[in-house]
Amino acid sequence: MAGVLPREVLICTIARLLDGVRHVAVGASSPIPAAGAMLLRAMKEAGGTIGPRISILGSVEHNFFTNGSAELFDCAGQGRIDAFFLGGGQIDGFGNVNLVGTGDYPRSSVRWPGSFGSAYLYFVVPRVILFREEHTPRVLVEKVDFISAPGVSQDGVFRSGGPIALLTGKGLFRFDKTRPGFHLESVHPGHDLAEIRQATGFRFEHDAEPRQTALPDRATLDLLRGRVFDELAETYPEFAAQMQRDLGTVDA
Amino acid sequence: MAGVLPREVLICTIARLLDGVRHVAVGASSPIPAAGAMLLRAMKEAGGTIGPRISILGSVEHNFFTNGSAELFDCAGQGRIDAFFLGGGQIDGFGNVNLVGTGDYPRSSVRWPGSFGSAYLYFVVPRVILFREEHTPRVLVEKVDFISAPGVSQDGVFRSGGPIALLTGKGLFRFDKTRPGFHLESVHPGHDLAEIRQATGFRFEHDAEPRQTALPDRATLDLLRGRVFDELAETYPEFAAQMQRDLGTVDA
Amino acid sequence: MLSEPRAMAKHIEPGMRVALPVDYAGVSMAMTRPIIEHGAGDLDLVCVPTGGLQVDQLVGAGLVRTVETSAVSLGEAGGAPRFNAAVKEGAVRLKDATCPAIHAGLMAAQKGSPFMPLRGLIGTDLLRHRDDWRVVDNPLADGGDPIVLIPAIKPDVAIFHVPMADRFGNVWIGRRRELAAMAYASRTVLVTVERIVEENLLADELSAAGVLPALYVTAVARAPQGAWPYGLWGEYPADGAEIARYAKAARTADGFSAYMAEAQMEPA
Amino acid sequence: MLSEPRAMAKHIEPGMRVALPVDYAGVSMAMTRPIIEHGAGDLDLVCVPTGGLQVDQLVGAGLVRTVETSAVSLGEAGGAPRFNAAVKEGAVRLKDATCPAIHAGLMAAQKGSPFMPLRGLIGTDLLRHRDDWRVVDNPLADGGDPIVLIPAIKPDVAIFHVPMADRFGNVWIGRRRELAAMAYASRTVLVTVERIVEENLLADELSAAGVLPALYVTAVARAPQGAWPYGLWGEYPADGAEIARYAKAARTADGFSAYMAEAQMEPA
Repeated sequence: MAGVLPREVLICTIARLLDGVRHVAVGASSPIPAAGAMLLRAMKEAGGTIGPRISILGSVEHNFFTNGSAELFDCAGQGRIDAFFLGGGQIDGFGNVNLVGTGDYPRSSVRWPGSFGSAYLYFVVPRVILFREEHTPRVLVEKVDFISAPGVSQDGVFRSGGPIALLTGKGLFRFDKTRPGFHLESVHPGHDLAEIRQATGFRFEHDAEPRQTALPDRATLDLLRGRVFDELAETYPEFAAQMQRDLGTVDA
Repeated sequence: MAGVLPREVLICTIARLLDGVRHVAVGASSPIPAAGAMLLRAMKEAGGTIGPRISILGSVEHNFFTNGSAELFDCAGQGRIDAFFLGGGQIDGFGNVNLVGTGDYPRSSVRWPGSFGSAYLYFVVPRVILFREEHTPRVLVEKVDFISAPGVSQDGVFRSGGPIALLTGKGLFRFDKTRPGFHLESVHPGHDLAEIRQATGFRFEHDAEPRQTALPDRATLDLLRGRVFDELAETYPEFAAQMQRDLGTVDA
Repeated sequence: MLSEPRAMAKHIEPGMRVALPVDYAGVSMAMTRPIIEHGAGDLDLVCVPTGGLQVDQLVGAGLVRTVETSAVSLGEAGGAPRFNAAVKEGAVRLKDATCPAIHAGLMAAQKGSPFMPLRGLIGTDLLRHRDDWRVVDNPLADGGDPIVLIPAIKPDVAIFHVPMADRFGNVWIGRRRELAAMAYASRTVLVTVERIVEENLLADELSAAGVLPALYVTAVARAPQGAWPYGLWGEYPADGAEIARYAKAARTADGFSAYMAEAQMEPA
Repeated sequence: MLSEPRAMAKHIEPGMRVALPVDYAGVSMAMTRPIIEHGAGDLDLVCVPTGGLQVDQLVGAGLVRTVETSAVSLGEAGGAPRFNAAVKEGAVRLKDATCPAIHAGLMAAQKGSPFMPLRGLIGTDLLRHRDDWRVVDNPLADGGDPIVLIPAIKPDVAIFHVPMADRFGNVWIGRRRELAAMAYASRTVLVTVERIVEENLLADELSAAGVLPALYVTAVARAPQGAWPYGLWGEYPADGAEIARYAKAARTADGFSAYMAEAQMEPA
């Protein structure tokens, strides 16, 4: 659709995936997930209901915690965080996430920062959304080199959370923990199944003709470009400015 | 000795028992132990060295804690509290303490408040001083009806603390954890061995002629009646006032 | 989120596990009579870590099934008369604990863990009477080294009183962090306050340091002098005479009833 | 108790375990060069729960034997260059963790417990590479239910930077309570501050709520802008350009040395 930016599609998709959550936590440098959460909140409030509480880690504005950096994990352990986002240097077809590095651990040839809280949050947050804009065989691999956090656990292992979806710059996958594996749910505008196949290092299920990712309606887009971008600018000024610049280039 | 109150003897004895500690914690309604700790601090400072840190539970003036009522126990678990006081409805010859009640638990015929932190602190505070002014067979029993905290533990049980002494209104006992049992170290002025035997429900060791509890010298007494009583009045105004009244009745 | 004490009492249902703070931490005495009027019974009280007046009154009113505590007393005013009578009659079930065990159980709930280990306790009659506590050999030692595991304490409701809350439901607990621990562990958190302030308590680092965020708070009600006759840290001292008057009155069941029936529910 | 950074660095001895805070909590960058000058090596760093600039510089200076952390990065400025190079060369031993495991280890030390249990972790390669973590069947379950036990982390030294301390050594940490957790767990605690205030921070309930008491503090030194180029909450933002300049310079060992040799140790 002319007039909708690819990142706006991502933001609106995230808002849909979060529908119904009471409290969503977002990482410090995650403007798109934060925008999705803010959009959902704006939509709920426009509809006269209460939107989700949004905790943005490392933000002063959206920091509702007062017990140090352990509180996020405590809060998740108490069942008070319904949704969280995870990226990953590698994500494989079983939903395993690698945030540590490639090659032979510990002497990784490429070292990423590390696992952060993933090895815990992936187990206890009911809706973990895997989000990575880069959709390449380098990122979406058959098998991760290091499991920071596993997509599924054996029977008998305490697990109240896990992945529900994988969102990339090309499409949206749903995670089926019973198989386990991903099902391509929709393809973003401008991309197609063949391209996604080529760009994905793991096998996934899909319909013969996957549908296109739903686009936001006018009202949603107005909320996004109005209130949400304003809110976003408080915490992610550079990202919000970039979005405004990008909007100037499309027929919005 | 004319001119020294029995409670002054107790306070000075406590100061001696605390010599060398860096941090002593005192219960909320324990003016005599608090006075002993304050006297030691005053003596050290008069001698040009640093006295012990004194935490008085429930006091605002002497509350050095900021992490709620768990902090005392954490602090003790970290090895940061060198001395503590325990009373007890019953104390037996093995150093066991009963703070719960007499008769068949749980339907105690006499119910005392409860064990408080004793079941933990007795294990981890190196110098626990058992302190009870009342010295009767009712308090000092052969065997407690309920063990809130045991005097000794079996080999292999983690235990970095325990009782070192029992101080009553009649005398001072040292605790020997190897026997285990108490040894009468000294008898307070105005009391004697026969009386203590009669008033004590458990067997204890003693010298043929136990010595008298050491009395404070003039300098110590001056510190006590000056600076220490002033400090004490901030936290225990009624006790301090009573002591002043009592002093008026003796040849001080 | 702003409510009033009688409305808040309705969150309490029969059979619930209710966490109450130690006397000097901020007891919501303002909630005591509303809870008794509301009448939900068979309560399992958890004293964090000890109890007093409020516990005695709830026991006296016949609402209490079990008391988990490290102690119950009226402090200078002596033993807790209705509690002690109920113990003697076997009318309440006791879960005698020690302070750090209560804290450990709440901490386990705070952390989403099934248990916390705790040193001490071995050889006590407390442990002997607690079939929910478990002794294991420390799995990280080379053998032996018994240690007690305290299961998570997950109260249905926590109730306490503090100086202030803001309009957003953020509650200022100062350095009384056991109140935060209670809240983290509990499903429903009911707070009375001396006053509601206009400014957002989280907006300033100085006040934010002592805040329990609204995230953990179910409802807040204004109740001036709401800890009375207990004191409230930084606000007012305890009313020892009133506590002593209660202690005397409540020596008998009739005296207790007469005391509780008095119209006066505020400090004189 | 009042000291200055170079004198404080002398508390660090070779082979010590040193706890350092996450970049936004209050990193004492003012201590970094004094530590490097002091030169005690074979350090075992514990990042609470992640590390950045300071860790990268200590690694680059060759003082570090192991790094226990949930992550090391320079945030927006990308990967930590000297750390990543040391990993590739095998020059530092890694103890890769996850944030709540670091917190659990410190909490165990705070509580005087040998371990804390932690959910999650099972099936990760983190667990597979940690022979100090132990999986046991939850002794309170009816069978099965594996859970990981994290052993106590007891640092020799904790080092951090906060806005203020008073003359008595009380340190104001605000809501950054991981700093308190580090201090509780550590034997020696070294704190740099923006300013020393005259009033006793414990004397007022408002400021007391955010205080780490002097009881846990070994030494305090004044170091204005002491977190720079990191920011300090409530005080000043991070200097992203300077962090990026470091990131670029430190891509090579020589560039790192040149950067560290610069006389400038204060913000421009």
